[in-house]
Amino acid sequence: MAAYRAEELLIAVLARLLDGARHVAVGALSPIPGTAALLARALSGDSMRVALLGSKRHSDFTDGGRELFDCAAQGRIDTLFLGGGQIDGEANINLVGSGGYPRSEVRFPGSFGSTFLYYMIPRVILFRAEHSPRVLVPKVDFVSAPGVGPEGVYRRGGPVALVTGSASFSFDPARRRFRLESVHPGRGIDEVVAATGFDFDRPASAPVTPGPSPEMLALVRGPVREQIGETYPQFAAAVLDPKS
Amino acid sequence: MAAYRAEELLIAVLARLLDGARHVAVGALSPIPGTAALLARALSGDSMRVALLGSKRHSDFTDGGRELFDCAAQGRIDTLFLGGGQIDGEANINLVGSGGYPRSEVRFPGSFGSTFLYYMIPRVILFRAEHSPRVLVPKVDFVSAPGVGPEGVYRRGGPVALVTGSASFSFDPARRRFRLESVHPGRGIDEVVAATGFDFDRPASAPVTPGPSPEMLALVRGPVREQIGETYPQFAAAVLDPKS
Amino acid sequence: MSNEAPYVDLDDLVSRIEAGATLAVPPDYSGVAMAATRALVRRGTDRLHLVACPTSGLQADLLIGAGCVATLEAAAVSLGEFGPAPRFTEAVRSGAITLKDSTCPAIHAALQATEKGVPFLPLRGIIGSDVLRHRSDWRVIDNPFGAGDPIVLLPALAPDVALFHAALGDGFGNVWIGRRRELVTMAHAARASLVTVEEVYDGDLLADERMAAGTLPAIYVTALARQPRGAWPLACADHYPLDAAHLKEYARLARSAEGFSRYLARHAPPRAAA
Amino acid sequence: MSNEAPYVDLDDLVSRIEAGATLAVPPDYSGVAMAATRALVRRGTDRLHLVACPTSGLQADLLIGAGCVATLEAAAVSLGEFGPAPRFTEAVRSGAITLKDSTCPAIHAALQATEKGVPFLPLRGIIGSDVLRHRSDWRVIDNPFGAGDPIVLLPALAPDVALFHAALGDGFGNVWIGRRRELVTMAHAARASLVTVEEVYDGDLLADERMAAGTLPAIYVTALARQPRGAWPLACADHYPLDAAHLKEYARLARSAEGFSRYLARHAPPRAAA
Repeated sequence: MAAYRAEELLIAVLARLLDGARHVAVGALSPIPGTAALLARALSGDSMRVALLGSKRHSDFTDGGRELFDCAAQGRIDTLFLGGGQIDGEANINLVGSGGYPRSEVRFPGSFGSTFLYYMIPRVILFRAEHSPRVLVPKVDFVSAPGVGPEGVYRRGGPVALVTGSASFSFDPARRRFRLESVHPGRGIDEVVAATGFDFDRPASAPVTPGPSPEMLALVRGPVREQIGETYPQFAAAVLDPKS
Repeated sequence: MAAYRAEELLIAVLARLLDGARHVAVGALSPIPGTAALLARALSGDSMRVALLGSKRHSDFTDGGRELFDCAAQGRIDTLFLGGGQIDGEANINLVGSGGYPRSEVRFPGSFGSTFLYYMIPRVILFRAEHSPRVLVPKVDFVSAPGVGPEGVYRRGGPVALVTGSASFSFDPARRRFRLESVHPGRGIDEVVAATGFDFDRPASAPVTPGPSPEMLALVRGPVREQIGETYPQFAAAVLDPKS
Repeated sequence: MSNEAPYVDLDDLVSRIEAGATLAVPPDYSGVAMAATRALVRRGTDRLHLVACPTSGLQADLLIGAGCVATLEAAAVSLGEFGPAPRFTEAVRSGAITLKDSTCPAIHAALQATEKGVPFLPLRGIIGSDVLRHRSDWRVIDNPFGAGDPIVLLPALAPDVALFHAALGDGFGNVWIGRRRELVTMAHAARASLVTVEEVYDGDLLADERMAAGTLPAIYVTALARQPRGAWPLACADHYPLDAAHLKEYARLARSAEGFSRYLARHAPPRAAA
Repeated sequence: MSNEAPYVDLDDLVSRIEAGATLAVPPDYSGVAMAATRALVRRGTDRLHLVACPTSGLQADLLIGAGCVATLEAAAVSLGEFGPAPRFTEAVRSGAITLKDSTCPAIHAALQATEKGVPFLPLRGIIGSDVLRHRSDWRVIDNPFGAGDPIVLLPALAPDVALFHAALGDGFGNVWIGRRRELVTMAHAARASLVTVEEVYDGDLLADERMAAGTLPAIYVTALARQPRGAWPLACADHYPLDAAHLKEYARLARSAEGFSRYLARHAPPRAAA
């Protein structure tokens, strides 16, 4: 049995993708990305800024709800975590619903700021724990924000990576394709292919995703857990507490 | 000799024009209109709101310099005082300069917010103490804001009156003309005509502008003087202090 | 600082929200007038055009479940850590409400357009999304300062009423909102603002520059009601956190129409039954 | 709340304003960095594109008189109760500076355009004025949501540097601006913000919600200098009022080029002579 939980692996994977980031924004409903951002901040010696939507203590914003979007528009945020009810092979994301619109069979919460931020923040990291053909689809049912383009439309950022509960991918906007970068411990590449509803590039043999370092684990289970607990108390108590 | 100063008469004239106003804004460099607004507020039993640009105590604004303009745009301000380096017979105002542009022979401070507020506030009262052909011209050298129109342009307000050191006028936007309403005590109608560079409507005999009531004088020399002194200390000390 | 502060009781406050009104409400973390919302449900005010500024949660779910909402304009509705908003999800499935799906900065900008008295505001992004495809009220123009640079114009969004809960109100009608400035934009954009306050501040919030910095002036406040625990079961600034047990229970009950009815009967019974 | 606060000395601070920069400054009542302005004059930084947000007074007059300004964008320049700004008036007459006459809400809106990352913002009014006639950089379009409704579009105004004085800065680089929120818009719109502060606050301005409401976060603050009486002879919030005797004397001296030179020699001598 691994010396860490599945969530702790994902937190480590996401935190490593933040290496070198200067200002990271995390949207709503994102406990794992939020924890990863706070972990990366701790690892950076607090030189990285984190804006955690819904947090008072881990957000420096004082100009109301619009400041996150204005700040991104000013080019002051370099990295963003985004999720997706559905994600397709061209990195289009759907946060609205599947099975028709407006009367969706399965309704998701809504697009939040993705319809703007996906264009405006240089590095967007997609995260979704569930890795299944239900989530990773050939074509999303509703485009909350497109992965690429449209041509001629002002855009200064977009998706660079996708992390799921099974694997990590990078994204190449020129080729509009994901590429498998690593498979998480205990998962097989065939399993990943079978669970992915779209085609993607892959090396002959994909490396195994490295687990969290002892330093990372100590931070996640200690100070970072307390920090994320302000915004996600259920998550901090049920998932990150080593005693739970 | 009158029992009041020339400035006190003008303050009373302007305050009377605010009867029934609910929210009055006073721009920069306007000690007499500012005093009139604070007087009218006192007379209203403090039910009138006053926004005095440059004042901290006599402004309720907390959203920075733009709030006055946003507030006016929202239709929450019904009356505004404006001045003018030049004013012409169609109520065009010039706050920029006379004798050419950009190299004006006489440069005034600039248009301030007039280029916006003159269109947006229902009742604008023009005030200029100096009544001379130099100020009241046939045609302004620079239009900071037009008195009327242009046709088809969104406009929900404009000039309704002009008060000078010699007389009071009303303005009819449909006829694009001022009409003499009263002549200040000690001035003659011919003197007013001679000192006005534009043509205007006038009754056969113009009434004399009534002076300030004892209640007005007591307020202006007492609590209102102290209030205006925060923003215009020189004016409050040199002009309104009964001992000065 | 003029005028008597217009404090009224809660039922009087919500009686000013008419059926069919466009009602702006803040996100769950920003000061939600939940007591007023329950009073609105009790009253049976319906056909609301609800505008989440820019998202909502329990409040929207409650109003939708109780049949108060005809149209919902929002960037998202969810119960956050407590899962999907069940009555919202069900209303979408059944077509009971008309949806105007938006995105957070579009709602902020459209409110700012009304704040500034302009008919529209431009916004980057959006083009190529299905959000735009379903918003026939939005326009794309070619940026007049560029060439071949399409940009979205959002029409000004002018709520009839903004409704929210704040920590403090003073005797003049000024309301302390701290750094929750989305409430300022909402109030500037709305024709009327109705506010419940946790406590009444003894003094003038505009007299102390430190408090004034976080104060919405009475100019924009139509009426207030003093309502301790007025945001419960959601959080109120430093006064109380959200009531997690209650929200868990709500999320469980609201999964079914019957469970939701039971919740309503307990927490927002119709007036006659109260 | 991360990062070491970038406190530097006054000369270091103003050395970050390069010749030819677009420099945004606040109105006289809002926190003017006068000590830094004198340091800028001493340094001889020139060819500035000065943007008054939206008006200026002593600061603009001093910079214009000292030959630092090539272009001035402002809604107005005056010394307020102390009369016209003499060096500004003279520079207009002689054609020494290029004028971009504007109007207050246009400067606010053009800064907000940059704040929001959009290429323009619309504004009512203006049409039919000579302000518009002389601004070839402004456009009029037909409101796409109306018909036969012309409206002005203002291009985004993006200063290289915002420079101002505030009452408090903390050890993290956060700056307390109170309700002077035009400073927030300036800082959001500018690529870099340089701030002098009256005092250093012992603690974290963002940790206390009451102070946080009036705080510009360090995100937007490039460098700070502690400069007691940094706004003198203008006012600094509750710390000191403006120095009326000094302004009267300035207004008198600056009426002539010789008098202005004497003033400069006394208050902002060139570096070698200092």
